[in-house]
Amino acid sequence: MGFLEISGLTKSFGQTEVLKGIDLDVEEGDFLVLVGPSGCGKSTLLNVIAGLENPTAGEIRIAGERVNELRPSERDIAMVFQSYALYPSMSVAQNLGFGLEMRGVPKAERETAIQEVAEMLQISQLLKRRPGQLSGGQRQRVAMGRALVRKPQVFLFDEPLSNLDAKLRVDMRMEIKRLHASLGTTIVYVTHDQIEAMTLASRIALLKDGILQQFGSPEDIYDNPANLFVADFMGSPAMNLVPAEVVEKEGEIGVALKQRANGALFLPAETRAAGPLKDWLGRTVTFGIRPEAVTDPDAADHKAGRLVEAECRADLVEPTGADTYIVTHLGGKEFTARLRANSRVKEDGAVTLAFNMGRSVFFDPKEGTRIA
Amino acid sequence: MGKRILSAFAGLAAGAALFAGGAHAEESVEVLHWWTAGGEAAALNVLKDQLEEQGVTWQDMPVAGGSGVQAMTVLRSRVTSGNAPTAVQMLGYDIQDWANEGVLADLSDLAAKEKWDDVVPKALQRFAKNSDGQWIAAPVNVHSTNWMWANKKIFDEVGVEGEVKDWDELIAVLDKIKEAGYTPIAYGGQPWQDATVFEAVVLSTGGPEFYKKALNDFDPEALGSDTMKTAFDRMSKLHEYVDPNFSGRDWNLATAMVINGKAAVQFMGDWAKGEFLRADLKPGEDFVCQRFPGTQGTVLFNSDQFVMFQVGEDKRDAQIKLASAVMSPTFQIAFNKVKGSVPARTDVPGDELDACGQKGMKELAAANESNQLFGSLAHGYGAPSAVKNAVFDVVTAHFNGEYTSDEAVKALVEAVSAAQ
Amino acid sequence: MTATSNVTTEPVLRRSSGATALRRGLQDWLPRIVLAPSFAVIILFVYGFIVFTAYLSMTSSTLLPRFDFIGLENYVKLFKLPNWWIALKNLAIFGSLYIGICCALGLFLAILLDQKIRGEGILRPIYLYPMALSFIVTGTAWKWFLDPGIGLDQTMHALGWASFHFDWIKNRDMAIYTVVIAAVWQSSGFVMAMFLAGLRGIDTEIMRAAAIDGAGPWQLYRRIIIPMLRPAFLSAFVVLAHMAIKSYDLVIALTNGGPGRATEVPATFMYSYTFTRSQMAIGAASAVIMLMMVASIIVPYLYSELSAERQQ
Amino acid sequence: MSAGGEGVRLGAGSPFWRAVLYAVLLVFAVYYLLPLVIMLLNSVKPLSEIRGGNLLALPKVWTFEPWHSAWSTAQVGVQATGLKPYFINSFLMVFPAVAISAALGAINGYILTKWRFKGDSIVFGMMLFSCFIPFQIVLIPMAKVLGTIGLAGTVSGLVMVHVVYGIGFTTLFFRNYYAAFPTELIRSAQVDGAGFFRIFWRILLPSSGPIIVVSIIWQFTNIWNDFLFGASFADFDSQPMTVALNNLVQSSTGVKEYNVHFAGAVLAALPTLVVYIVSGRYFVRGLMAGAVKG
Repeated sequence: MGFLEISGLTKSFGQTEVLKGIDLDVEEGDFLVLVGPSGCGKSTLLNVIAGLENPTAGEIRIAGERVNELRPSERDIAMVFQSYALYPSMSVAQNLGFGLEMRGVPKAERETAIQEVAEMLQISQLLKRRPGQLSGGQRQRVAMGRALVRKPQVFLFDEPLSNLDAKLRVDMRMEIKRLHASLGTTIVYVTHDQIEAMTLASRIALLKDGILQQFGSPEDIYDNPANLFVADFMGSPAMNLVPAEVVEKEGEIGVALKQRANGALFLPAETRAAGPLKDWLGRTVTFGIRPEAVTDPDAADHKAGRLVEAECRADLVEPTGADTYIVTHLGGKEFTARLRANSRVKEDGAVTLAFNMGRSVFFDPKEGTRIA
Repeated sequence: MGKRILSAFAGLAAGAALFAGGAHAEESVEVLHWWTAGGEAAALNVLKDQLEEQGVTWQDMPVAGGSGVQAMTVLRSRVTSGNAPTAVQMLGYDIQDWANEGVLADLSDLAAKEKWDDVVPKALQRFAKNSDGQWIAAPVNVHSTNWMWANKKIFDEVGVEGEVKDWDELIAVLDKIKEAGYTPIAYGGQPWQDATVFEAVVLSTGGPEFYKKALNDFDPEALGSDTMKTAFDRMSKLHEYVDPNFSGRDWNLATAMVINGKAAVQFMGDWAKGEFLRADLKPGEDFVCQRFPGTQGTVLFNSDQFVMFQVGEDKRDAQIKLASAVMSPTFQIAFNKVKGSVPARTDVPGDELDACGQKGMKELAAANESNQLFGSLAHGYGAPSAVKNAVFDVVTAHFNGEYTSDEAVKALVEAVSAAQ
Repeated sequence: MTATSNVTTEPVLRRSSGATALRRGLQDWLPRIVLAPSFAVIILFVYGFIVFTAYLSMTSSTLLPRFDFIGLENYVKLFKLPNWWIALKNLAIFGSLYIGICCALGLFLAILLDQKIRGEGILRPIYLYPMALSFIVTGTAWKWFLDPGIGLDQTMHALGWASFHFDWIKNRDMAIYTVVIAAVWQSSGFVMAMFLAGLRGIDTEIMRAAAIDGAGPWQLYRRIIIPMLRPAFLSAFVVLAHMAIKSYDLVIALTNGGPGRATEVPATFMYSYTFTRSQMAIGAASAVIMLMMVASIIVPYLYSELSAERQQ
Repeated sequence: MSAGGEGVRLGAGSPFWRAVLYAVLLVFAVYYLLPLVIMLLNSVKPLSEIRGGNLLALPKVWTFEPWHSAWSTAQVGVQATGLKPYFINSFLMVFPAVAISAALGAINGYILTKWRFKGDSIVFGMMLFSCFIPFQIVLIPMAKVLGTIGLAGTVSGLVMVHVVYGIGFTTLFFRNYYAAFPTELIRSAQVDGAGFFRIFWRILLPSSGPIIVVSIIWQFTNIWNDFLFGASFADFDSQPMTVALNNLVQSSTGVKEYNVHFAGAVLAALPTLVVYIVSGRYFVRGLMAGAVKG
């Protein structure tokens, strides 16, 4: 039994069902990230956990106790909101202390706690100011401080970084991670940014249209997407997902990708995948492989189960400094590969690519379900 | 914290209740009236002092405006809420209307003791008693409305001597005044003033019998008659003699025009006299008072009365004292000296009144004897307010040129029957 | 807090769930419970009284309410009364001019005041203050000012402009327009404030974008800014419409319905029939018609407002 | 002519147009000030000068006697008390009525925006519609109710009447204002452990300054200026100032002391004028903050 347990949770607003039977289970100290496109129900789920919305059905347990009937303040949680929700009429110190005050914590104790948190977040010099006099980053810190000062069992974060500029967001992301490492408190964190999800989470729950698509560790979700949606959503640049016909060539099961010239490119499947693919012989599947698994032969992971080399044409070359991406045309679509930064590829020139078939995935193109 | 807000509310409400709760232990009367002007209010003060000598506190509830219009609204809400004042100033049919609601107090015992039946004119008693013959009101005064007030200097200038006897003479005089460059008629264009002139014109045109039939009994035949059309024609004629700025003018401003010599005559009730007296003008010397030409010998009356409402037993005694004080000769004389009217009691000596007042008193007594005393329609003694106002509508519309005389006669018949 | 609960380090999670559920239910209902008295008061004192009035209009009440039922007779009578038709006609004239001029003038002044005017702080309260005064206070001054004998007319003559002529208040055909003048005086500053607030709320970037697109000031206002003031227009319209229909003090103070009955409006009609003419049932009937007129303006507005909000 | 760079102006820059602009604004200032000027000028003239002269002329003789008279010696009823005692009545009525109606409006607005429930917009719509009923129709039934609950002719009764018919407007104001107030703040406070009332008291109310000003101005002027309810529901000892002013001005017989009338009118208007002038800037700001919102 986990520390935060959500079972059979549904939530409807009038006719519309926003959450359709969510089951989640996280251990104490986990960093759970709820991620998904906007409107997927992740914020609603967080609000239900917080007690700000009542579930239509299902159960929520924290540390073994059913909390459905408890008010937000009785669930021993703290929440950081997207807009920070700092009380405009109170000073920073009052904002930090409000939750403790509501719980009847004596003033002296409150002061100490506020000081402690303010130091931890380096906002001691701001304590007397009003929220209106703070910059975006400072407000964000105060909002976090307000949660921290309470020392709750669970932290809830509702897209806390989305209002910050890019640089600040990266800094704060690291800071949150550090805080989690040092406090070890369970965190539930909502974001639509899959990079945040990947960097922060110990567990990721990916939602779409109120349905839990996949629940697992970041690596698991990244490497083993449960369906087409997950594969497409996670990772940047996105996974290459192209239609391919399953064929048997020289006794090997593999997929044939259409090329602009030279007929189809045959990529033999790894043994693990060959079995399931057999059923699809002669039919079209969606073949998926991440850009970093398609690279120049020198950079390729030679421990990989199966490397296939092929010559393609580079339509577009995008050096990013750390790597060089090239875009080619396979399976009737654009297809991205990640090469070393120093690869000398010319636009419209030929390039040899190594496909790490050990990291390839196959989906049912209609249902989006994973085949192998 | 929430509790603190709630208790703050409670405190406010309780505080408000405290302010209102001051009970009145001693005897008191609450009097609703619209006499707020200096002279009248001073006259009422006489009454107040009389009562206070008897240990009765006077609680003043004045509501001015539109000859009691506002006060009547207030009265309705007070009676509806079960919090009626002790006494209310009221006119004519309104008294009967309220009597029919069964909310008025019976003064018969007092009236019997003080013999009101013998001293109050019969025509007035009809309004001061309810349908069962019980006294319900104490009349303060009798006003008469068919008067003409004139600036003596202008009359002298254009050569008017003695009384202007009838309509034709009046027109001749008005023409002369017009020629001399004065505004002939000081006219206030408000519905009740229009009606005051109109009823005098009707009386002058058709005589007392016709007046009674048309404007007291509302006989449709009389209302639709040619005589009525002539009366309307005469109103149109009078319109030729007013200044263009007449509409909406208060009656006392019109009186001021006569006083200042801007205009020659005003047709108005005897309350106008007070204005002349206050301007230190002498009757007969500086201004002329006479009946509206052609109405000599007939008096159209109007009487202010204090109607007594049913009050609790504890206030009953004070109420009787008030009624008795109102009917006391001292008050009747003191008040009417100021108000320009004559006492409602016919048995009080008129020596203290001025020449016009004495004339009025004599004529009232005579008219009472000869049954030539009729209720003034314009002041609520001709008809209940629905009918009264229906007549006002037509007269005012006609005077302002909305109707021709023919149309007005037709409209009058219709409006009266619709309102009855 | 239940008496049996053991207060430990985590008291919050150790409550018996039955009591908590009850408390939670109470918490859920608390807002409604707090709102209920206000709502109840409104139901009784507004809607209850409207029903009462509607019933009264179908009785033969005269001086005081009477509770016999006579059907729609009073409505038939009402619509036969010339006064009522005059009142309706006047309301149409007055209402359209009053609302139209107030909006136009309010917008005009708001735009002018929005031109970075020095002394705005002085001008704004000057434009706004009439709203603070009732016509019981200013009625006499207005009556004087409009009276040809002592007011503007006479003043102009005294200043040597002999041919000046302004006697509208005494003129049967023009008197209703003097009512408009005074009414506009009272409310246009308030409308100005609403528009000014609306103007100040518009994002200046939009104005800059339009300026870059080459819109001149005239086009800028006509095409961009005024359409953006739609919410302010709607609010102004509703406030003005209800003031037009309720305009009682104004008419009484200025003309008392005259000359003749040239400035009678439904509000004065209703008052006079109910209270001075002792035809309470007819007064009630006219009140019901007035309420219907108000409702026909307000209800669609409310409906569109509230449903637009729900869509957001 | 094109718009200036920093914002938009009509005829920006041209001194001629600026002059026209100011001229137009001043003309309107005169229009708005005129009645007040007439009242002020004629309240400091002796009566003889009013009768003979021009109503816009400056007084030849300045006298403050009319003001003194209107305040403390003018005949308002039988007693020559002036308006003074009625001011107190008015204040006793206005303060609780404004406070209670604003407080109820605030909490209603709070509920209708932050604790929404099924049918809340119908409730709101019905409350709003109450702003628009002609007050004449409520006189008789209200009198009955006041009589039944024993508040007839009392200040409390008047306060109640004004509160009842003020709730609609105050609720509207606060609701529109709170609609723009971030709901996350409420949620945050809930997580922090604040309850229904505490959230209102500690979080919303301290940020409601502008709209409180709007509500107070609105309610204060409306209640202060009310004549109908004051005349109908007050007793001899609770009549508000407007009723007294009416008695002073409307008295139909005797010499009309116009200078006293005007002085009385200005006196009666003073509290509302002061409220408007002092808080006028907040009024526009408050309107911006909510009341005008679509």
